[in-house]
Amino acid sequence: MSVLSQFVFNGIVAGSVYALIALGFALIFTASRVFHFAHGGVYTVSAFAGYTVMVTLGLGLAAGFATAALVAALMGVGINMVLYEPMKAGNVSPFVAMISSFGVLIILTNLTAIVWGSNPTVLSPGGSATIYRLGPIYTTGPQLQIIVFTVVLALLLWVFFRFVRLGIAIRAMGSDAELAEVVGMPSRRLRHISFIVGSGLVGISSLLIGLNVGIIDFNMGFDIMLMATVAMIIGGLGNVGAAAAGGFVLGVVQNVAIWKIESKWQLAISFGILILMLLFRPSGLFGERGPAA
Amino acid sequence: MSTSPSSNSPLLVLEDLSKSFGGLRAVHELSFSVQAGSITSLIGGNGAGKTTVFNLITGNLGADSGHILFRGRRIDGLPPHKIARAGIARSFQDLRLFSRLSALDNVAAAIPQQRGESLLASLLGGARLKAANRENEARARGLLEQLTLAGHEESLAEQLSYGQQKLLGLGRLLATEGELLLLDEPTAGLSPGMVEDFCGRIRRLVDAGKTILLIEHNVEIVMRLSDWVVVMHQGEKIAEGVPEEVRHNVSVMHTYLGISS
Amino acid sequence: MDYVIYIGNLMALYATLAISLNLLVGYTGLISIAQAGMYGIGAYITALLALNFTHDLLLTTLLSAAGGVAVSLVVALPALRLRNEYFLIATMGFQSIIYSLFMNLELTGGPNGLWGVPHPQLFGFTFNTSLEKFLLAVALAVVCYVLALRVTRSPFGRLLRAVREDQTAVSSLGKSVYRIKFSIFIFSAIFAAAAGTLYTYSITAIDPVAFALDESIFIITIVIVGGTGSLNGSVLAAVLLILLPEAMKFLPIPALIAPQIRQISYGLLLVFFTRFRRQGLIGEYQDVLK
Amino acid sequence: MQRIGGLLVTLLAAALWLAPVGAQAQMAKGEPYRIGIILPMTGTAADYGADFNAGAVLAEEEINAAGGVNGRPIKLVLADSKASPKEGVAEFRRLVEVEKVPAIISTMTHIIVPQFPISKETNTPMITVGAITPLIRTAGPTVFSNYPLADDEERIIAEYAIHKLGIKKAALIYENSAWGKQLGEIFSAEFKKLGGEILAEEISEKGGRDFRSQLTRIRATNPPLLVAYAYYGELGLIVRQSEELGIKTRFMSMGAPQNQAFAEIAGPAANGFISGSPRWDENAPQVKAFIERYKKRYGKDPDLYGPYFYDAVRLFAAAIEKGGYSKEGIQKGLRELGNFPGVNGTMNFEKSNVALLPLRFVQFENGKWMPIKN
Repeated sequence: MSVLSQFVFNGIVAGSVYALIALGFALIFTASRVFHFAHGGVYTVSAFAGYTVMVTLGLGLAAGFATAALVAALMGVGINMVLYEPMKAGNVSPFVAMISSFGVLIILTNLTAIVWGSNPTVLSPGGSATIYRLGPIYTTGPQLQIIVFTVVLALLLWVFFRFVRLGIAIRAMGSDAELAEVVGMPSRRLRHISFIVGSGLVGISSLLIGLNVGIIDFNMGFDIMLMATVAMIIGGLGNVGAAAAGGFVLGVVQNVAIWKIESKWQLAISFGILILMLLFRPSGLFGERGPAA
Repeated sequence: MSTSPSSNSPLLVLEDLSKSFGGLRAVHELSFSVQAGSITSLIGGNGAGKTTVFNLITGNLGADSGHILFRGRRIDGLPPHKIARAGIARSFQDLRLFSRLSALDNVAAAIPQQRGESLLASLLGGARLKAANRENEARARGLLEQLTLAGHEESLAEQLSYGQQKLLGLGRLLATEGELLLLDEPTAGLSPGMVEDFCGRIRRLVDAGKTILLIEHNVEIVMRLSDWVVVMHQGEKIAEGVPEEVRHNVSVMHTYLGISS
Repeated sequence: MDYVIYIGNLMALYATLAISLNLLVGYTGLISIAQAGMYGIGAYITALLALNFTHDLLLTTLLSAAGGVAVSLVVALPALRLRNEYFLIATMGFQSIIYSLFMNLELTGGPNGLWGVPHPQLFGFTFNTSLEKFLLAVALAVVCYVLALRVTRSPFGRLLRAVREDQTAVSSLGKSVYRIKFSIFIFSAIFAAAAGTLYTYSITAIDPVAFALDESIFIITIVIVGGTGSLNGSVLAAVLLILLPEAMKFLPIPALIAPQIRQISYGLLLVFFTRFRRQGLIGEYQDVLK
Repeated sequence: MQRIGGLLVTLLAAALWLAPVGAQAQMAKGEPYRIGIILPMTGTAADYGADFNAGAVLAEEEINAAGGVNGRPIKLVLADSKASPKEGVAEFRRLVEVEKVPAIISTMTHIIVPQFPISKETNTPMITVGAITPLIRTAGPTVFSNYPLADDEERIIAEYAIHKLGIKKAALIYENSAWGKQLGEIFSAEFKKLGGEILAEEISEKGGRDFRSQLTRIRATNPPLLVAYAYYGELGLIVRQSEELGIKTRFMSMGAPQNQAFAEIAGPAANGFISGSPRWDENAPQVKAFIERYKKRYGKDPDLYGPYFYDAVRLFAAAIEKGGYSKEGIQKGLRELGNFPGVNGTMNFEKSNVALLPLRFVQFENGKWMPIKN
């Protein structure tokens, strides 16, 4: 039993990382209906920007987080302005935007390698984390921070989308742009706000995750976007809270499966879940609506 | 329930058809039938469930309960393409043309049982395939000509005017050789002259042996064209009869005609 | 010379891959990113056959194609029920699963892959020079091009484009959308698998990395740059995109960042062609990719 | 077409703007001797490429600053394999035919294996570095390795565990790549041959960052020894996450963790880690001097393989001096070098194409790798 509880907890830690990325990804999807894969590139660049301010310039933790959030928010809204908005205006299908977004991810990944190098960069040296033991479960300070941060953030966003006028408007916009204008704000501006908030969150998350893992590297945006996509499908599209819940479910299933299945099949298991979800519950575990057929 | 086909049995029968979305009752225990060679109109206000009825008949939606019989055979539960193949063709309110295909391709695509329609046949090619293709294209050209679209064969559907697009939609419908045609607001958005033209065409179709089920907002057209009228309100049938009867039905005046005129 | 021939060989293989994918993406509106998986299936089947049973060109190609069909059935049965982005994401899932199988099965050699594949034989003739293998790849590309042209110009091709425009309308005409999508998916997989066969014979050693998600993205980049719905465009873009990084190697870019610059240029091409020139280099209409 | 042309011009302009001022000394004159080097510069394995290239470039710069070979400079022609065999083959051919290099340095098992036939066909000598596959031994006379192959290295590591440490039970985790899998499987076979038992066998993905579930499986077997084959980034995380999961064990590996970045990532959890590799004696004066020069040039410690790339470049330079600047001359030169003083130890290709270097075991103590007494 002690082993199983550790697997479940490992899953919650991994899941909170997926959930953090999926939150911003889903927020942006909800507002713009774009699978914003470039989010992974924003994640990477903002982590390195935060690292530069925090470690290289030695300006401290707060300055690092502020920089990461700011850089991410600017990049996110910039990508929306330059790419997605003109596509939307031209009435182009969202999956063209999705392919474009892939291109941006490739560009940002390799730019990071040019600027900061291809070696892993140490953000927090080993031995700096306090280790706790909760019954049979081992954990660390940064892990608990991430879990708490993710849960609080997911709850805040859930409340925002359910009860706050602006949030309701953003949610409505995904399905009907005119509906959103009820709040007296052009839908374009609502989308910009969503990109700023969703990207800013990933900026903060990038450093938080980096501090937990210990290292960051130029290539880290790719894998995490794959998992965030799976998390969002599992949770249910168009619903930010559901995407976060999907992240946790993915993390736990992935890790608990390893209890009995060889670890080399972890990736295949994740995508197997994705396909089963698409087939049998395309609206996601917690989603409100199915795929727009 | 009688399923034995006889000469004077109706072409299409709906029996106690129900469909709801979430908690919303879109169609409720609806029954009516369409006689072969007639024009039957389905009328009712917005949200009365008319288009849902079309979607149920064509298999685009599955009914929660009830049956649909075409030529005495159950068709509910069949996929849309099988229902279409059985002889039910439909037009769409929003046309759903193949926008970036030429007018000719739009019509030619609808011709049933073409030789080169399967991958294998198209790969094998051959002289007979070429001959069949020529024949089908000639038929499509003929239809376009009938519909005054000669000269527009190579234009993309999206480049045509709205009126031409409506005609092209009709052409595509006719190319299917369906026996029962479901027309969803065929005259909406047309100029008075074109409306007349359309009415004439619809009449001539019936004369040529087609059966028509029509959704139409324009009461004048309904009264003039229909052999039978079914009135729906909030998913239920509230009246049916020959146009004169329906016109004099008070409840109809109140719920539908009164509001729309 | 062998270098130039080898580059030509790659061009021909990618032309085949791009044409077969364009039938899905450009004609039928099925944005699949599992093409590298299908390609890999052909490559692995060929390597396994050639190392253990036979290196007869015809036999290995046919069995690879059969394998491609079998796998595409597994992928298509569920994936084709989904539309648009959901289809894309499902194919991404299958791509990753296929890659994971290559990477972790004992049969495929895991990350080591399979090596030492003998030269292919046909009716007693052995294709052992780069030039002969290049000619095989060109022959495959030509066959693929001719058949694709035939398909797209037939009534079936008209239905493909009709499916791309409006599936509901196609089914209302009495045509099975599922059958149409299914047949073209299988056709596409056959040629991707056959390209895999020739890849294995020309490189003699294969490993999972060659058939990863990046490879699928590269193939779809060719299709988009060439123009969705344009077979000539796919051929042209295959040539140009293989040539582009090769040509860039001769530019005076500092060695240390040149590789990243090449990757970035692919990213820029994807962004440029989806944002500003959706018809591709020589695509049919502005709006096929819409 | 025009658009592509425009793009090329833009990229060219960007490249020129980014180009650093040439750092090469101008001591050596004349047409340079060109040596090809194929590394994974982009993709998941790009961190390898960066480290490997750093070692090679240092040798190039030093040789040229010292007057070159026969008074002529040497020039490395770098190619990117993208860790993909398709590219590796293309680049090998391009380097031989277009760049006209008579010798090539290459790495990574799945890249070099498809290059063997081309090396043979074109009679081009290649030095493989760190690609440890025993296939190198049978690849023909043109293929050399200046690093011991896994069947030697891992056998000695297994012997060390059984005989020196007296441990007969071990858990194993290795990188899911051709490199990691061969190391892991050969160790496992040798360990079992000596009566050892493998309690658990897990993989780590290259580029993976969360190994907790694998380690939890390993924890359940309570192993006295955890043998881990991964590169230093992932290896550091494996050690760190083991501690975070409460695993109390001794770690062992080949030379991959012997650098500063590993020490930082793993932290004190790595204390007691034993690493066996043909690596240098850190206290030897020439090694100390090398590390000084490396640190001065790059501002960090060398990794495991970078210095072997450094040696590979110097081996080719010496072979050119001895046998002449041609494919045959370089092969002959390599064989006739005798005992070549590499920074990693004395290399000799007289009898075998694989340089036999003795293994040295070191142990991690408070941020440093210390020689093991006795």
